[in-house]
Amino acid sequence: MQVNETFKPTVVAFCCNWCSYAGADLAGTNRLQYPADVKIIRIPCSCRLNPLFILRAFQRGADGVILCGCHPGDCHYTTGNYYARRRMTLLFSMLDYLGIERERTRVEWVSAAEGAKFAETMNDFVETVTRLGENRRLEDLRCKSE
Amino acid sequence: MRHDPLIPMLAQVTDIRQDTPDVKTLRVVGLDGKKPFLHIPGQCAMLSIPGIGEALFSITSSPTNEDYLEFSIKKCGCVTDWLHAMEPGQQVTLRGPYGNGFPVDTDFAGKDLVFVAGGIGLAPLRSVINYVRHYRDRYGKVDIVYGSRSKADLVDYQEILDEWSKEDGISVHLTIDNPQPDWDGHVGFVPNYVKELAFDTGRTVVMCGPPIMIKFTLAGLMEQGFPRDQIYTTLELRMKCALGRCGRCNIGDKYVCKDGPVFRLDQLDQLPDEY
Amino acid sequence: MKKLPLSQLDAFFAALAAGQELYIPAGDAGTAAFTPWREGLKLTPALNTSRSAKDLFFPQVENLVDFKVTGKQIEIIENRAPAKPFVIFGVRACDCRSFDILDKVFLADPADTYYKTRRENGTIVTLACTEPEETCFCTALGIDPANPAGDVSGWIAEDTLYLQANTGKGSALLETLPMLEEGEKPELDQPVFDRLPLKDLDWSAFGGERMMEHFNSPKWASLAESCLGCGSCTFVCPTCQCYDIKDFNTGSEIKRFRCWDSCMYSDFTLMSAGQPRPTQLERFRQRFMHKLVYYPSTHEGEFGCVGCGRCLQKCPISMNIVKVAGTLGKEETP
Amino acid sequence: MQERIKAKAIELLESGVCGRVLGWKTGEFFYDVTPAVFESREEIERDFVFGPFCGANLSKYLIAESRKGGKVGAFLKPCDTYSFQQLQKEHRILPENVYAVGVQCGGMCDIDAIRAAGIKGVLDVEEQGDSLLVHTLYGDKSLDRAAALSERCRVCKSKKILGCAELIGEQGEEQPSARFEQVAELEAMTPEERFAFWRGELSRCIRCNACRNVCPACSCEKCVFDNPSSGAENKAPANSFEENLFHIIRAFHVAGRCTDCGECSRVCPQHIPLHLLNRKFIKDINELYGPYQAGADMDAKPPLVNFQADDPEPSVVRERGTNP
Repeated sequence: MQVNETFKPTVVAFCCNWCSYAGADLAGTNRLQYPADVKIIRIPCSCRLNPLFILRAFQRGADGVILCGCHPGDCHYTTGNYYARRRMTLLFSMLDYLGIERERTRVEWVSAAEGAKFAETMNDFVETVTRLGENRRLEDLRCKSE
Repeated sequence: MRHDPLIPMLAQVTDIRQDTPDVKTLRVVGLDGKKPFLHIPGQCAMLSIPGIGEALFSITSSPTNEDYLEFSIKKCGCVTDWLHAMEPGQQVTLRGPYGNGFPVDTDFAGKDLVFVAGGIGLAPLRSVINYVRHYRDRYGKVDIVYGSRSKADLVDYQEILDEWSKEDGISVHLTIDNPQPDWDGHVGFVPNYVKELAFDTGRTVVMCGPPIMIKFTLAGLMEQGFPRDQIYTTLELRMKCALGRCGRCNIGDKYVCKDGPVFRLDQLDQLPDEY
Repeated sequence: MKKLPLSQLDAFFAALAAGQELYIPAGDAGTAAFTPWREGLKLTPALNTSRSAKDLFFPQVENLVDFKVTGKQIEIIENRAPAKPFVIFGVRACDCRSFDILDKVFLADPADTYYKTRRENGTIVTLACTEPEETCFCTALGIDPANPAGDVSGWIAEDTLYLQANTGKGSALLETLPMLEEGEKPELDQPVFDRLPLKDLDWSAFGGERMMEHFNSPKWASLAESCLGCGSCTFVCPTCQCYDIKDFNTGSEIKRFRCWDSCMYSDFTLMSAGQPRPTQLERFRQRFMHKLVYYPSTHEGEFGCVGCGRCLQKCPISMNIVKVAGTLGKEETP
Repeated sequence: MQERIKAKAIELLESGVCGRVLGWKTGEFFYDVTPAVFESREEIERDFVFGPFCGANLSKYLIAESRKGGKVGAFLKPCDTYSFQQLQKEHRILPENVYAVGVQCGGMCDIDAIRAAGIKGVLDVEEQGDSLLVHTLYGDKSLDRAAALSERCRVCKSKKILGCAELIGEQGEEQPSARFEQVAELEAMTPEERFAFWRGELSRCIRCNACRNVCPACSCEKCVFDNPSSGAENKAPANSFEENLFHIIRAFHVAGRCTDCGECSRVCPQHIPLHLLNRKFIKDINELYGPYQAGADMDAKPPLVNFQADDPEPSVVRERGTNP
């Protein structure tokens, strides 16, 4: 795979309102560095993430999509993230089955106290997506022409 | 590159008038400030806001108005919501005119006319009424029966009061569905009012309004003995192309966008009842 | 008339493709499609393509115009791809007739310039049928599958392809192909056309007349009852031409595109004011009334059907124009 | 079999158990059978047919039929009964208005399979033991019965009839099936190969919605793809993204509810192997969360509205592959 040195990926991070969004906030207040290419979208619970959102993020130019939610067992709504876990596992498996790079999608559990983990996760994910290069297999060319 | 009929021209909304709580009248001119095209009363045009959608509206201004086009638009869906939220100066896209229009210079000429409208149904008739007023000597007596839910829902109320009612040979009969304190006019539904007014059966009737109004008014007119070839109405169906191709407004062997929207009752009798 | 040994077909295709894009029917039975020719691509063994040849003139999706919206300003950006000449080889007689039907819709004033440009740039080379399917009924609609029309008519007999130019465009095309020799096609005896099960289809009950009688027939209810409301019949049909116009917001501009639509869909006629065709019965009836009655009534009795049999093969529940016409056309038993 | 079913249909009507029965109606040819509602002995005697081309799954029609008032009789093949139960479980079919008769099935043939074998102008078919004698416009041809079967019947998962008031034919059993083999073959490919495979298949999509409209699991009143307000309205396969989007979301939406009846692939006019998408989800569910067959058990909790605290993490997808 060709690695483009200047390639800056667009990464969409869907963050649960209760844990991961607060974790991102903490990362910010602690001045932990993570790439500005990460666009955070706050959702009420990781379980709110409709698979359509992920596909539409790719359509609109995302090169990688990550979902962050409360750790299993810690969901604000008790069990939301358990359902999200099954859904995302199956969806990612399906994307992989269609030949879409399996590294472009990820789920990480990040609590409100884990600012450092949030920054680390984003650094790692952006690095992975940068290595993969531009999203080609799930792109909508209409949205890429300027 | 040849110009395709599906590609619209740009136009600008210069004035927006709030007629009733849910009807606004937009004044539209071309980018050169002039009226974009000529039309016949009853014809329609496609207005669109890119990204929202395109929809067909009847042109409510009279062809005798040489400065601009007007559209009276009731808020009832995606495109109309957007048009209602618009401010003067906004550009829109426009294509047209479409449809057959009313036979103002042929069948209507010299006739005594009765216009029957309900609610936003006045919109397409306003164009004819103002045309008839302009060429007053070409037509006989004119009666306008117009009804709405309430006084506030009467479209063009000021124009009706200030201009139409004051014209010689034109009688305006307004009615609202329910009594209200500041209303001393007629109260009741349009079909009953038309019956009460007992027009001469030799007159030509032009109708536009909600289907239920049309249905009962027609029943009344039939009872009074009006011939079916003296009654005109307009149809409304979903349209995308306005060129008789996209297939939505197809009723029998007619396309409402091209062969309509104005039909005589005896013509409608020949068509499947799918409108 | 020109001829060419079939052994030279590849060279013939290569020569055709040198001057313009060439489409030939390729692929397996069931999925065959008009495909841009490339080295090694072979003609399909199937009688006809799964989708019809209309796609090349009236594609499923096409961009009409772009808009850029900035504040209250709108900019119209016409960026139509420049027209390129192309040849379609191997169009069957039925599909070739469908172009006449589509022409009457799209070329009527004011002409649809997207369609018109493609029609002007496309040269149609037809191919006579030798092995019809049991679902074929073009002969019942007055089409001769053994002598197809087109800019160039083609026949394959024994090991030879015969070509006859019918139009100026056709002659001009054949003149560019040096490998063609002069030759006369032998008389072909094709008794199979007389054995087709649907050859005696009688549609005399239809046409522009008796519109209201057919429309009001009580038989529609049972005909339409199992219709799934999908669009497969309309999308594989060579004469279905309904479309939708939609806007797609790319984030930086609006693309207004046209795509096929189907009168079988529940939202086809849905308006904020109501739904003139509220159930599948009305939608189903619309499609068949249009082909059998409405279109003929405005086009000198010509049916909006060419007998290609695609809807017979593709309908998920096997309800099709032959069954509809058969049921409706049958005289009432007292 | 056909005569026993017709006799039963007439009995159901004449005894007053049902006001109408749902079955299959004969067509122009031997294979173009249409699902139909029969209301009289005459109609049944004249038009009712049951044979190797009655592949259509009637369960979806019961959603509407069970809401029309009165009791409707329905003849269901084993795999149709899985859909029947699944739809009851989702409260889409009102079981009290349905009198279901299970009919055992020897595997349904597919006219497209016969055509795909290169046989043209098919006029009639005679079953002769394990082979078919096909009469055509071009003489008689012989074909293995197995080659004429629908793909789903070649890998039949169960002959078990579920939830029916009575049976015609023997009750059958679940049986070992090779239905996941093709999925496994795809999984063994590299992502590039899989991508190429699916582009090749999905690029044929014409978005006719036949797969969606025939699917017993797709029973939404208004599909997200038809709804202009959903933000995901998607009417035409404008490009590869939209082709993928529709099929991924459709398969996902029926995941855990799809009984693998195979109707989607049967009806696809473009012969896209849509069942391979649904089976991928079924295979994953079986492997990750334990065996589950939609429609088999009225009480089992569907896997996507269920969880275990120790379910595998989504990273299992990344980790299990050997291809980077």
